[in-house]
Amino acid sequence: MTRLLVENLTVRLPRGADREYAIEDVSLSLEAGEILCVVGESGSGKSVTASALMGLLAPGLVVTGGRMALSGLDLRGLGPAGWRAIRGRRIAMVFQEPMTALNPLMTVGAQIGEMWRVHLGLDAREARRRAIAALTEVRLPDPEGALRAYPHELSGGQRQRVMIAMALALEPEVLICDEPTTALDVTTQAQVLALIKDLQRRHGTAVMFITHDFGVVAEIADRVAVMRLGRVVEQGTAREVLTAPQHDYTRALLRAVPGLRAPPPRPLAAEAVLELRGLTKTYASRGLFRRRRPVRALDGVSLALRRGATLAIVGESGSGKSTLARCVVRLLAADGGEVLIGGAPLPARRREAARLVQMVFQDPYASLNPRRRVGAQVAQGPIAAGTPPAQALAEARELFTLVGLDPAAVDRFPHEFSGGQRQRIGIARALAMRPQVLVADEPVSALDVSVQAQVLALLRELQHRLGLSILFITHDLRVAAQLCDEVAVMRGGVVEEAGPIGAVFAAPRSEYTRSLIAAIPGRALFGA
Amino acid sequence: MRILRLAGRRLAASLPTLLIILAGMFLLLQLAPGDTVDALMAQIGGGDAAFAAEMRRFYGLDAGVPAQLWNYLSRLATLDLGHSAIYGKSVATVILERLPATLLLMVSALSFAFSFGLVLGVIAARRVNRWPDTLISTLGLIFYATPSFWFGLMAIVVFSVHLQWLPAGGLSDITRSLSGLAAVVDVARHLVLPTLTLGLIFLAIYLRIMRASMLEVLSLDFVRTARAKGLSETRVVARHVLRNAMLPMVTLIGLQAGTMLGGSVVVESVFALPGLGRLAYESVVQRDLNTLLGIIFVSALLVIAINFLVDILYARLDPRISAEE
Amino acid sequence: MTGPTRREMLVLGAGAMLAVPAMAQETPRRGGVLTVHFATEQRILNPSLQASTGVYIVGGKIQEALLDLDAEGRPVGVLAESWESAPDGLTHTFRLRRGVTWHDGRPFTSADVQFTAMEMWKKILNYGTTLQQFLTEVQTPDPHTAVFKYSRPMPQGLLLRALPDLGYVSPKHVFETGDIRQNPANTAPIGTGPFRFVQYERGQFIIAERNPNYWREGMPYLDRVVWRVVGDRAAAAAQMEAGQILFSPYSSLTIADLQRLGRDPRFEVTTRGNEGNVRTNTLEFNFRNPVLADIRVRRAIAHALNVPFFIENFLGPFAKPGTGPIPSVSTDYYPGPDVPQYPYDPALANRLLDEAGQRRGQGGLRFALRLLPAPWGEDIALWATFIQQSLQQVGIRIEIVRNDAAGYLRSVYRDHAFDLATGWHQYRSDPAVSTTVWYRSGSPVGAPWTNQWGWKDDRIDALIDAAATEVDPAKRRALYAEFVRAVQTELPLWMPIEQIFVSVFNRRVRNAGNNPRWASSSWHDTWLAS
Amino acid sequence: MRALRAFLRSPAAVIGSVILLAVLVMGVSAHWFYPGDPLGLAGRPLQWPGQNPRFPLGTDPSGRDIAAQLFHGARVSLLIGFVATAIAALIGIAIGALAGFYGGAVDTALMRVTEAFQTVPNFLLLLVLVAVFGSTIETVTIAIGIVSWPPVARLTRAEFLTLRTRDFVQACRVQGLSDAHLILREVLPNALPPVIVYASVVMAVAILLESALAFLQLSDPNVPSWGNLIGLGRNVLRTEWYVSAIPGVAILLTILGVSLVGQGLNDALNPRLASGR
Repeated sequence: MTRLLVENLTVRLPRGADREYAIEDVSLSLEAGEILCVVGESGSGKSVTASALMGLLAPGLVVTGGRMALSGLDLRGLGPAGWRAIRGRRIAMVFQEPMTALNPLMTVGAQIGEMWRVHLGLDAREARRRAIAALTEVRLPDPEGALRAYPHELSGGQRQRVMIAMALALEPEVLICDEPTTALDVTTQAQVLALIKDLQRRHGTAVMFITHDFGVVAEIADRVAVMRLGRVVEQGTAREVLTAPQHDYTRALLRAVPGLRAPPPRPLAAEAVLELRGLTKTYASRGLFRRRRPVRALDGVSLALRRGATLAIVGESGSGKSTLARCVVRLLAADGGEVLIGGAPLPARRREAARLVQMVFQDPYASLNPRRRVGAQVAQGPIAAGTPPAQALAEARELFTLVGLDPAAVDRFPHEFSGGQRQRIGIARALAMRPQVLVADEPVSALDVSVQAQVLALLRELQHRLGLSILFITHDLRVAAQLCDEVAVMRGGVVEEAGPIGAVFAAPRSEYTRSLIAAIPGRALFGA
Repeated sequence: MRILRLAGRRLAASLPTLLIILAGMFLLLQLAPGDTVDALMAQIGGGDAAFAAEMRRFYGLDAGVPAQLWNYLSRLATLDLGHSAIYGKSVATVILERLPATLLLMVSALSFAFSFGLVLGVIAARRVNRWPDTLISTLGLIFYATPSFWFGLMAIVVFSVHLQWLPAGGLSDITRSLSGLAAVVDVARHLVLPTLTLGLIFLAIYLRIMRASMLEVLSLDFVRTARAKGLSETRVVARHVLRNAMLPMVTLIGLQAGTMLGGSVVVESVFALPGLGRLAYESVVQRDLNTLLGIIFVSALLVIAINFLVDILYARLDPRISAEE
Repeated sequence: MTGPTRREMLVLGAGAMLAVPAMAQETPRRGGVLTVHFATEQRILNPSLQASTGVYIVGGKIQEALLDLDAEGRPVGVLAESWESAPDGLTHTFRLRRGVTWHDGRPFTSADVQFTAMEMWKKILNYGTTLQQFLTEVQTPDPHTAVFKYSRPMPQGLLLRALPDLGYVSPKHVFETGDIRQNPANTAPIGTGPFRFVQYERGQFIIAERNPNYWREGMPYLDRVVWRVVGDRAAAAAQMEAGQILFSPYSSLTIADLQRLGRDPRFEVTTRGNEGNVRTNTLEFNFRNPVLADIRVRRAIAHALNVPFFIENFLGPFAKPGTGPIPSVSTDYYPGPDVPQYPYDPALANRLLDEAGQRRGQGGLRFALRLLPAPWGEDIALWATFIQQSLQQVGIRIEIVRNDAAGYLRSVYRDHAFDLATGWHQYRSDPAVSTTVWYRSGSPVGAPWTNQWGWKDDRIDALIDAAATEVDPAKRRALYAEFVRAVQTELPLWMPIEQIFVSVFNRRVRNAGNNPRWASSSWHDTWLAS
Repeated sequence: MRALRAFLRSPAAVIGSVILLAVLVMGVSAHWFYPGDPLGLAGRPLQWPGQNPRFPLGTDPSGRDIAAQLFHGARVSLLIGFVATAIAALIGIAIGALAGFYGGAVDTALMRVTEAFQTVPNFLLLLVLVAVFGSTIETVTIAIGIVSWPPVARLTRAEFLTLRTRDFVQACRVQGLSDAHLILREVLPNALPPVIVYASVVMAVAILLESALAFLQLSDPNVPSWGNLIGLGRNVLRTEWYVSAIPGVAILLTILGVSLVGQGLNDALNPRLASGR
């Protein structure tokens, strides 16, 4: 039974956008009891397709061609009342950002209860009974308590479960999930994916699952549609598309997905360029949290980074890996322990420390000052350290070439560059100071898979040519495997396990590391 | 109990502010040419040097400035606001006499501006960029740009002189001694024009803030979720958007409290209302330092009290705040 | 068109000013509430402690003075029935009225007069302190006789003219204990007058009701008098038109509103009843500025101001050119106009300035002066602007420095930080009361409305002292005539404009303005037509 | 410049700019149209507009030509508006930047002072400042500036609090750049747009405050400002209401212009909010 039929759907973008159509001639079909994964990089139009199917296109976007039908009901002709009748009742949607998807000022119980009260006109008592049942089905701990709770009192994973319970409340025929697990930790992601598969099987709902991560596709997809720049470039069963991709774009994407197998270990220098001894950092509960006990972000961490090598710090959010990075570059003052560079403690004055250690940040769109030329932002560090401006700018041009950018681009502004290019500028800025240690805090996690691969390749090449020592912070074990020589797994501010990356991933000693590896989606296909 | 602790904390936090204000104003006014005795003689239209010297001794102006500041602050510690030169009685009683008029004016102006600002803001946001929005926004700008005294005087000319609908000034009709409901209606009729005059500028401000806040909230994710749940647009606005959009409006009340008191100086002088605003203007002209500082002390307490109420209202509206207290 | 031009108004206004028209003898109606516009709230209401129109408008109805003025402006007995003075002017005896009681029931006796004279008039009352400085004692041979003894001769004419304003009596039994100035009776007065104090809401209103056992049989006619505090003049005019106020005293409305209400049949706008309250606009010179110390410059400045044009176009019908410090209304002492005058003559002004060596420099500018106008009168502001505009024509640039009341008195009369100053001089029916003090040297620094010009003239000082103690009325009149001639010649300050306070009555108010200081007197015979 | 094009596209900005331009032209061309002293005696006082061809807008109670005062007043009122706003912005940005950037004790202390200014009713503080330092045009303008900085400080502080932890600022810190560089070159340029938009509100308030002062006869009488003309007109309001009405309308239009330009700036500088779905 075809639940959802989409033929040659076309949506036009408002004037002045980078291309004329958001999506062009998209044809998809979704059968009952089936999970269709729509996969593609950012800007491929996968989210626009989902919004069109829910009648929630952003203002300025207009459906100009093609047909959409929900179990035979033509969606394009629906008026506002028509849409209201089917939204939530026959077709439902779960969104990406759990933190902002729920109304902060209303209890969870009220927001879920609304579904039954509005659509079925049930009274509060009956709605409450059904809400508890729904929350139990999504395996939320303490459903009674959750009803009275406000969104900010739940974790990201719990909120996503609430969203799923809300979407499936009225047993809709079609459930659209727009990257529901992208913002979650890898272990939580694994649980939510399992939950969606289980609910889909039990209710026979047709699920359209939108993602950019082929691991997720491998994990749950029955059929796959690959989208690029608004067009469906390939469609087929999961097995066909993943093992025998027809379109070369699909092949390129699959190649870019990092596997868990690390390249053979290379000889490492014995001398440690960066040493952390008993590093401790507690967040005193200042301000409004006065009564909470202080949180220990780092609890006596001791690590060593060998000269010319790359040490990966992996862990889930809240494990303390970012705090560690910020303490190393002195953006945060550690409460205890020492940071040694080349044997000597890191100097207190910012200017001296700048020549020893530099940092690359995660979000490409926040790491550059929008109002200043990129060349100036790269050269300003050396200029402050005494290099004459003309020479500093010349060096900046050389660095642009080194990181694979057009040297003439130094005079442009950040908004004229893509995400990947901005990260390359960030790297150039760090290298301008010729630091002994480069700290990279999740440098690629905000990028599309293909761009991610290019930046990782750049880092590997720079390490060989310049003998860089890199402290690499990431939550994605596969990315760590591709680049790093050694790894330290962190949890709750403590190092669970450390050692050469190949050995640790092949035979993890700690139970926590094993669960992390197991939670990597699509491990069967890529992990081997 | 929690509320008392909250109040205590807020009062303690604002004590240093209060001290800065009072000491600052005291010293500032020492620089003003002439003192309250000069003002008294100006008002009488006569008085010789002996009269002036005797009065200066009587008002304690002969002591040095530091001495005067010190004994003013030490008296203040015991909540004794000192003696008013203009009225010949304690500042506290003078202020208590004039406080009701100002409170009535401020409360009615604030509720008028807040409620109409809210309603018009929502209407403008719901029909953004269409004629109701442009009309309301332009009206808002015009109200904002109108000098309050000018509007007040014109309102008197139209409504009380030509149309004889409303009294031209004062707080109540004293020639007829009224009681109960009749008295309330009488005071209300006297307050219509002053409330409109003082409230106008704040109506414009609340209107603009509400419109911007509504547009901001309408663009947030949880509104898209609400729509995806199949709720009607009115229910989305009423149940989800409105309460979130109200938050900046509530904080604004606290911030505007001080400016509103300032505005009442002009409105009370145009409508001859016996409020703190006009008393403050008189005490500046009369160089009656005790009364002026008393008024500033009371208005500071008023502003702090309003901010405290705003905090409670905000905590009631936004669970994220009260959870942490 | 804007109705009658200024010319016709002048005729109409002047007519009303001359004689007090005989009102048709209607029978007075009993009852009613007279609402009065109370413009400048005072700190106290007791006329025996503070002599100002702002106090008389209220206190004058609750407390009574020894004397008042009759319709023709002659002293008439109130608390005093009769009086006689010794030829040497050192003793003045007053026979007090019998059967008069205070509002709290206690009898009015000579002890009250003695206490008020010695403790209040002599020690606290402004202008009273100078008038009574040579009063040594008040004898009370019996409860109804008070004998005033002076160490230097006190002309009977001066005393009788001064007492209606400076002769209000307060109850001794209320004020004898404690500090007189702190006494609550100062804001809740107890008197012998036709109206009893009821209530005072600061900033709002004052209420007084009919005194049932008033000594004048069957009076007063009114049930109540209510004073409404309205600071804003435009708002006050609106309340008069809305019928909320029936009488606005002492030119408390704007000039434009006075003229507009004058054209409205419901109201009478007149100076009738204010002949006793005359004021002149001043132009005060600071001799510490060497340029102004030169008589030719002062005369040139006077000649450069076209006073008649200013009065006709800016002040309307309620003002007229003045001829000297003693106004034309003061029948006893007005010396007439043939004293040195300074008519408008810009050519003469320019010639005098050149003679004085003040050549026109670059841009036609001779020199610049700072002018400090008093901040209380609408006419003062207009006069200051007119001075600025006129002197610009003869090459003198004027910068107007605005102060509030306290700042003005301090800057002009204490710090002498001015070149020119302008304000009001109030003539209180005898030159010795509040006029000669503008010219007499020796006033202490900081005393307002006194000679602070850094100028002294022994001959004029001698004239003032002689006139103050001259008992013979004819000789006293001649001395003051010579005084006016001398000051108009020397021109230490100039008083070019004479104005009488203007009253605005709702025509329902009857027997209004039936004596030269009616706004300050007791309204015992005032009544309201329905 | 992208922002300029966006600014010109929003109708509010265009109307606002046209009005402001007109007022500016009036101010600049004042000497050309009315060379004499606008405060000089031009003719009989209180002549109605149109009654005398020489005075298209009539004369005020002091016999001065209202049209002349309108032109010369434009320059004065705009001057007061701009200078007072500049003063308020300077103080406000300085205090807001330091409080927002350093936080902790500096923030608490500076915020106490800001609260102190905001607790005292601003018009009352203005009255005291004018009573103390006199009412020349300079003191009035500075006093208005001193009274209006707290909201600017609050806004700047809020912007600095969010921007100071941004990655590009942290990156500069790691590059060893001084605090001064961070404040002036990195954070301030990004914090300015909302402050510039708010400046239009401060300017509107400044002009209103000056007219309120003049209404209470506390402004500088030697300067032909619109506020003075309204103050003069107050006494003849019931009969020659045009004396107050004409400058009242002029002030209303100027503030309308300033607010519209402010709104246009807001649309240009953060398009997301303005387009308003």
